[in-house]
Amino acid sequence: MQHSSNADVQDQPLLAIEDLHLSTRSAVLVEGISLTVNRGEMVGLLGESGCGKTITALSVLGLLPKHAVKVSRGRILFEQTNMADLDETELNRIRGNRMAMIFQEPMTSLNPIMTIGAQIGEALEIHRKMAGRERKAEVKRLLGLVGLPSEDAQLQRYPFQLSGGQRQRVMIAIALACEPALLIADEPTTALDVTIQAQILDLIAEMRKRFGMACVMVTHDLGVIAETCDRAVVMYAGRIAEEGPVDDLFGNPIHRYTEALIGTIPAANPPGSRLPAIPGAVPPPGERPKGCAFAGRCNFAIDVCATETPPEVRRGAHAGYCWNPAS
Amino acid sequence: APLQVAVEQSPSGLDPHIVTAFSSFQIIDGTIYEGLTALDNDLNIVPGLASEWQISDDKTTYTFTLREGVTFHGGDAMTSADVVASLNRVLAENTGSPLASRLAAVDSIETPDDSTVVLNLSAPSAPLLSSLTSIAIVPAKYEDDTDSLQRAPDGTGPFKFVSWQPDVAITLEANADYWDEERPALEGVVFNIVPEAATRQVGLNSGQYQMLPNIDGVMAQQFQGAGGVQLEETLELAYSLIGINVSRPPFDNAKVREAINYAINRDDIVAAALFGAGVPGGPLSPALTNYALPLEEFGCFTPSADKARALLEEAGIETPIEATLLVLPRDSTKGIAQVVQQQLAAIGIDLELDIPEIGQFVQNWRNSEFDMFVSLNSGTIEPDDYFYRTFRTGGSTNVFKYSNETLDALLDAGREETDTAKRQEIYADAQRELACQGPAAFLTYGQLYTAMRDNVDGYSISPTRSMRSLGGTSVTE
Amino acid sequence: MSPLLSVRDLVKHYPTGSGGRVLALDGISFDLDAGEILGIVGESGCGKSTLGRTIMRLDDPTSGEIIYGGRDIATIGKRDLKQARRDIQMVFQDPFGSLNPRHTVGTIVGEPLIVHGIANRRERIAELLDLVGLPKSAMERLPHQFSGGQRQRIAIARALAISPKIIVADEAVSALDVSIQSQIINLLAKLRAELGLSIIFISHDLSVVRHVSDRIGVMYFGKLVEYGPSQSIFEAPRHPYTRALLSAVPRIPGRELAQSAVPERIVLTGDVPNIAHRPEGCLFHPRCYWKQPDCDRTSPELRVLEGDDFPARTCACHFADDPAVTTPN
Amino acid sequence: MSGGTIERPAEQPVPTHPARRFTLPEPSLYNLSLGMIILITIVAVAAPWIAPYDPLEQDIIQRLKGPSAAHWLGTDQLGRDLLSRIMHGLRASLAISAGAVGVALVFGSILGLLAAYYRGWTERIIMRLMDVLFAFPVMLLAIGVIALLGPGSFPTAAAIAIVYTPIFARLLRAPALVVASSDYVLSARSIGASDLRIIVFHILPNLASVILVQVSLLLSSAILVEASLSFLGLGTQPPVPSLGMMLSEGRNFLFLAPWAAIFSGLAILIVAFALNLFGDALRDNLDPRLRQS
Amino acid sequence: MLKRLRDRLIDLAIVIFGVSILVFGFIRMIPGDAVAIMLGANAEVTPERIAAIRTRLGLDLPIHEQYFVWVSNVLRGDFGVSIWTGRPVIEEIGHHVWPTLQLTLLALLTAIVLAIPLGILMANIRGRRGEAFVQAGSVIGLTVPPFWLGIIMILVLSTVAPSLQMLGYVPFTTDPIGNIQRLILPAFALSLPIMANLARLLRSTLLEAMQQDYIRTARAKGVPARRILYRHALRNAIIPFVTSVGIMAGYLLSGAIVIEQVFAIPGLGRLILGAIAERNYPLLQAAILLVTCSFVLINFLVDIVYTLIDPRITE
Ligand SMILES: Nc1ncnc2c1ncn2[C@@H]1O[C@H](COP(=O)(O)OP(=O)(O)OP(=O)(O)O)[C@@H](O)[C@H]1O
Ligand SMILES: Nc1ncnc2c1ncn2[C@@H]1O[C@H](COP(=O)(O)OP(=O)(O)OP(=O)(O)O)[C@@H](O)[C@H]1O
Ligand SMILES: [Mg+2]
Ligand SMILES: [Mg+2]
Repeated sequence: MQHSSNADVQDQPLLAIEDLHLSTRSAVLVEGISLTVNRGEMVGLLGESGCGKTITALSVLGLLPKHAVKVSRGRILFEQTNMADLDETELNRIRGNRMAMIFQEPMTSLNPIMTIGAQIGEALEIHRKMAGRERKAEVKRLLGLVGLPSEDAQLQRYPFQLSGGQRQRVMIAIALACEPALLIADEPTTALDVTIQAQILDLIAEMRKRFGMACVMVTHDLGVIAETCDRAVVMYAGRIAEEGPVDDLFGNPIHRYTEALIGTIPAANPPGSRLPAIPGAVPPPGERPKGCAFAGRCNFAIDVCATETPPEVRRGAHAGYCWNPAS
Repeated sequence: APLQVAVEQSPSGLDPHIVTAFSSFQIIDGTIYEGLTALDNDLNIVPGLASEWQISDDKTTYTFTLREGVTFHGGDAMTSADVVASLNRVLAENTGSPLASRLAAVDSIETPDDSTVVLNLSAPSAPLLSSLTSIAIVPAKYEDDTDSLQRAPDGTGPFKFVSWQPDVAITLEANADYWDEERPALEGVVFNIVPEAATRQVGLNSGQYQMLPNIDGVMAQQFQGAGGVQLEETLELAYSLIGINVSRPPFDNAKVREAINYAINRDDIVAAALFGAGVPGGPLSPALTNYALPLEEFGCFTPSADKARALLEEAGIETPIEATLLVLPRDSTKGIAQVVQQQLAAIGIDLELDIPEIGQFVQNWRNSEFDMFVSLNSGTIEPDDYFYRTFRTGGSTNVFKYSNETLDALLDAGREETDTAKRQEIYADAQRELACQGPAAFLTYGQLYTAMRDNVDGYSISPTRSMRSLGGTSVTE
Repeated sequence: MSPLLSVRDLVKHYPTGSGGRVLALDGISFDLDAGEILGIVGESGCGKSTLGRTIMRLDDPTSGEIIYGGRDIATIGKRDLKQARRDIQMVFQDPFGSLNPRHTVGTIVGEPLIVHGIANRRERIAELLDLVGLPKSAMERLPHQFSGGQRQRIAIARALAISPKIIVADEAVSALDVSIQSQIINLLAKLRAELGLSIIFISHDLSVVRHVSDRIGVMYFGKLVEYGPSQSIFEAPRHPYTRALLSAVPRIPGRELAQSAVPERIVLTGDVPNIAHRPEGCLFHPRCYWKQPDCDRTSPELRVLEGDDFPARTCACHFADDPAVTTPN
Repeated sequence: MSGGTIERPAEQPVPTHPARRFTLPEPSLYNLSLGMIILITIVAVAAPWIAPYDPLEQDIIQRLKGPSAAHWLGTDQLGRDLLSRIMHGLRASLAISAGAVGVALVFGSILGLLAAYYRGWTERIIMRLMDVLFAFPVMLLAIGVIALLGPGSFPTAAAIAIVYTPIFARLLRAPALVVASSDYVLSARSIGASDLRIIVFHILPNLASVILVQVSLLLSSAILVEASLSFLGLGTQPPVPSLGMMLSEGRNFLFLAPWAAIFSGLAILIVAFALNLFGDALRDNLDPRLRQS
Repeated sequence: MLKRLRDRLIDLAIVIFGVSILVFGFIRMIPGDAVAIMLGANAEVTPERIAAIRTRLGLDLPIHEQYFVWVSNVLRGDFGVSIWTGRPVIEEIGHHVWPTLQLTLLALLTAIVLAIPLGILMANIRGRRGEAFVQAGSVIGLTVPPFWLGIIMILVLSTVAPSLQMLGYVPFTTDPIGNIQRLILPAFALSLPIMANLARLLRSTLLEAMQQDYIRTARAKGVPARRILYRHALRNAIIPFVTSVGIMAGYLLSGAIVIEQVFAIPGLGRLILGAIAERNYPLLQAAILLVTCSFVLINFLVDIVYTLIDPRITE
């Protein structure tokens, strides 16, 4: 695919997800997600466990589990190319090159019996056709970049010899190897300690600045989004509940779910006080109610919530889907 | 090229004075080793290494004249000293030879010169000449050596031992210095050891093997009609029998034993267990035409369940009788056991089959730990050799614990009697004594076969399983 | 008033495969009062779970005392232990792993009753389920039919079955979604209020610990580095590690109640220590932003700080008194 | 209405994972094997009633006859009906295998569980003992045991049981270790449950699927071991037929009446096949947590 | 690493010691007396003669003394002589080791060489049509009794190619072609279950490896599917494969005992069966000790190899 510096193209969003539906044989997992990511932008994707964040991210790279989950409607445009039109070889040319991903589990996401040097070098070998000394030098440079020691001996280490934070750095080095235009980080810090989390988030922010890449930060942690992203999308039960600039989103949420979610954070409540809680649990795919999926748990639900799909409530760049929006 | 023979079992050793198993015997007897006397295929005693012999009038002195120009495979000439050494070797305690009893009558041995051997007996012994057929003459230097010959036999026969690869093959080559004018036509013989029957069969069919010696009826039948294979057959001396422990009631009762005999249908056994290849037989093999009585002489050989039941009733024995039948773990005896089990069940004798592993069988058998047993024994051409130790009171293999004064007297007489007609008389009486009320139900004598490729000539099968006629065998291309 | 539970100088070694040993607990001391919630925070692998397990005597301590009801749990025999366990119960982190997947909820909640020979089981189980906010009908179901939050309630119900005095909650909310987390936190707070339970609340999430705890212990690599009333630790953290922890908590602009005690983010460098290289001197010094020459030689003791506004607090840093610590360079 | 209330009873329990326990991805093979096993079991159990002939009844005239309307699979050397013998042989073979595997299961799992639960010296001693037994190739150990006890059904079963005990012990130890260190075992200990209660009530049931799979796989291989031993003339002894013994007998007249050897061999194959397939299908559906270990 | 090695060596010594006791005890407990069997059913046997032979063979000592005599001799490399032929046991075993070794190695090699592509194929066919067939086929391969297969193969081949020389055994040194020709059928019959077993193992470990997170990472890197299979999944999946090859050694020896019987191969299996029947204690003890110890050793070596190929264990 050709990659032009034409201003017109530069104005186009880097990634556009349009009305994406993902489903298994028996259930719809993700229903009508639309999302755009501009060049250099950091977008947060927020939602509870099981709401479909990971599979949405995977679908962007064409990495959905084979035979299990399919794109049933909608499309994904990356640099104006419809990903659905590409075959596996063409996808491979994009993956790891123009677009890269970091996964949630640093402990298992690296091949346990390959040295980290080989794992970082692989992307260079495939996309940059680098070999030998050149590749080695580049791998060392990348290691240095992510703050890992970059002596020769380090290249020969295996993942099991590294701590979780170090492994996540290796993952980042792999993702950055070919200076992608888009980085998708799927909960890159949930498995890590807070102090390490801070390091990793810092690192991602710094890399983004340095390479000017766009980034989708997938997480369930409001704080992470608030600290790192420009814009965020809140998902609930496979749908978008609300999206907008982070300040608006947290300052004046539209959707009652976002509002309740922010309310439950201990730090936002006086110590020892009773935390506002959201009763019940997220309905699993296949058992989602008709109207608003949150209606059953919402303290502000009105009759129509349970039957009709909620309308868009828009406040500038900030939009939510709610029948009874917070003011 | 040597003749490729396939045999079932690996011999356990090749020392002619020690080994007892057929697997050893058929390889060495008449091929590597020879005795002073020999048997032809009609079981007549003919000169072996002794070209002639004289018997004194009192029948206690035998003078043998040795053949001229006989050399051992090792190169030494055979002399009377070798003969004496061989006989002494058999008698020596240290050798542990099972043949020792066959020389029990020998009192002293003299060697007037290199080519004469004189045996002085303590009493006349009718079986001596036939016993000598099975006593191989080995070089004198082995007299005190019980190890060497087991691995590397050294005899006078038409074939020389070349090599023994355990569980693979034993290779013999023609003895170019053989004393007989007629030297072996074969270049040699390879005894391939092939345990699996089907494999031997396929091997003969494909021509990889040229001869399967001494096979039973089941296998022989599978060659019938097969192209390129010829069969030789003979009735064999080996016999199957049901032994009965007469020390255990109710089998101490002769009527019970007779009832068992009546209950058994020997024709069915031949048909089922021997696949039709064999004949019913009494105490002696029908192959011993001189001695064996026709079966009509034995009333109990006509099966009759009614008679059997009547006999049991007469004996006052309550049925069902429960007993255990110890079975020699071989296919044919297992078959016989099953048929007999069914036949005896009909008259109320419930047999439980106990089929132990061979070592256990021998042990139980030797210690008389059985109610009944069924086994397959090798026969001999000399009735005394078999009857005396087996059925005489206190006989060394009288595991039945049988004791019959009449029979004892007959057997003692038979041993010393050298007149053939009288001997026939004596052994006829002995057979009558044993047939129906003896400690055993004599069952069958199998037909023995040798299967060969069509181009094998001049081989004739012997009832003793000896393969001595290999000396005169040739292969046409 | 003497404390309900006193832990004194608790040490726990684990042997490692290669003949060495892990110092999972390296001399921990604290008190737990009746009706108190004590929060324990610290990084992964610092020994929090080991502390919980050792107090329960699920692991035997290497040395030290655990005084409860005038007796040392660390050394009592089997029979007494069973008795002691009636008073101390545990709730585990993983709501999926801590319930036997093959037993019904009724069986799970009722098991302590059977083990301790308590009658009227059905009624008690129903009562317990009600207490944790589950319907009676849950009794007949298997754990996999419940959501994470519901399972954690079941686990709590079981822990409550034999009316313990103390509950050790080891990361009891960490595996739960934010929205569910608060349900459980509220439940624990309610139980403390209604039943007068004491709770040892173990978590790696400072904001959660702060919310529920009366007192807090901050652990680092098997040791307590700062220990005191919750308020003191949040309003004026003195140990550099506590400060770093506090600063690393992501904040939501406009939603903070009070100005954070550590406004600037302190990003620690270096890695969490491990058994392979256990540092000399102060365990934290390799990562400390305020490292002084002496730190890699002498190991600081937990001590009361001079002129501290919170006299009940102790801290293990040579320089905790120095106001400069609070301003990272 | 204020913020959410925890007092409000939670709604209906919600399945958190789509039903994953015992869903069968390949129903066809699973059903096939299950069907076969049921059929085989019925035939084996009901053999005395449904077999067309008495398996021991000899009919010398009818010996070595090929398949016919009267004898579907033909007759053997003593004129016994092969179909009936195979049915009874199945019974004997299955009884031997099931007995052997059953005994091995009991001893093996006791040892494996003790080793996993108590660790330390208990584990070392048990596992070294098992290693010693395990050092013998199956057939060799079985032949040894039979040499000791003499050939026959019981010694065969005993031999197989001894051979399989270490297999069970080793196999169960690993998942038992996982279960023994699980939080629910920990919590059972924390309420003061006795060791016996924990082993029997908590650990064992969670190994059920591992056990079930292994039982079916070992049953399958026990059938083969029995057949091998009988083939060598060391297993079941006449007159009671077992599949291996029939095959062993049948090969003596392979060229006269090949059906005896072929059908009994096929019967062995089918039984072993069904059991193995079943074990496979079960294993594919094992509790995923246990599969990781 | 060194400690692991040391621990394994200690365990190894304990196991081999246990094995030696078991072998010895087992064999002595077998009923039936060597001497009685040696003298056969037709022999004239006097108790004195039996006693004399027992003394010569050292069978009159108490059992533990016999064990110590045996062990101390074995440790000095003296395994005694065969009761029947008087040949040194080592020599007898030496003759029989090669055919078995050749047979099992050939079978193992065949199994491995065929199992790897088969396993990959089976993993690839997952979820597609035909999977059931391949699966069922692999189970048949696993459950077909090798001896039965051997007989059927002999039967079929004897009609299809009757003149093929495929029975018995000739040493490789005498006739290399004849040697291989004769070993191919038995090796195949022997290898089939192992091949099926290994292929199935590889399939499941491959499928499992393909599910792992690191495969997703590789795909996200843009690594082509083939390379993922070979570089990432297979290399991980091969580790359990290697371990189970050690276990297979046991199956192989078990199978060889029967297969040697069918194909008339003069190997250890035949030696052992013969020695049991003859109660040839010294021979039997040495042979079984050899087999078990080599089995234990193989597994020890496999463990070492495992340590070498899996970097995680080295620590
Ligand atoms: N391979 C699959 N087959 C069927 N359903 C799947 C599959 N993968 C995921 N799902 C379902 O899709 C839904 C969304 O899963 P996803 O992993 O995207 O959630 P998530 O938001 O990333 O959650 P978490 O925060 O736990 O990572 C879940 O209900 C999950 O059960
Ligand atoms: N059974 C054990 N054997 C050996 N080492 C152990 C054992 N249990 C824990 N450890 C070690 O002890 C240390 C403390 O472990 P512990 O589980 O208490 O930490 P933690 O603070 O609970 O961590 P996490 O937050 O990850 O749960 C760790 O280094 C761990 O590896
Ligand atoms: Mg996810
Ligand atoms: Mg923990």
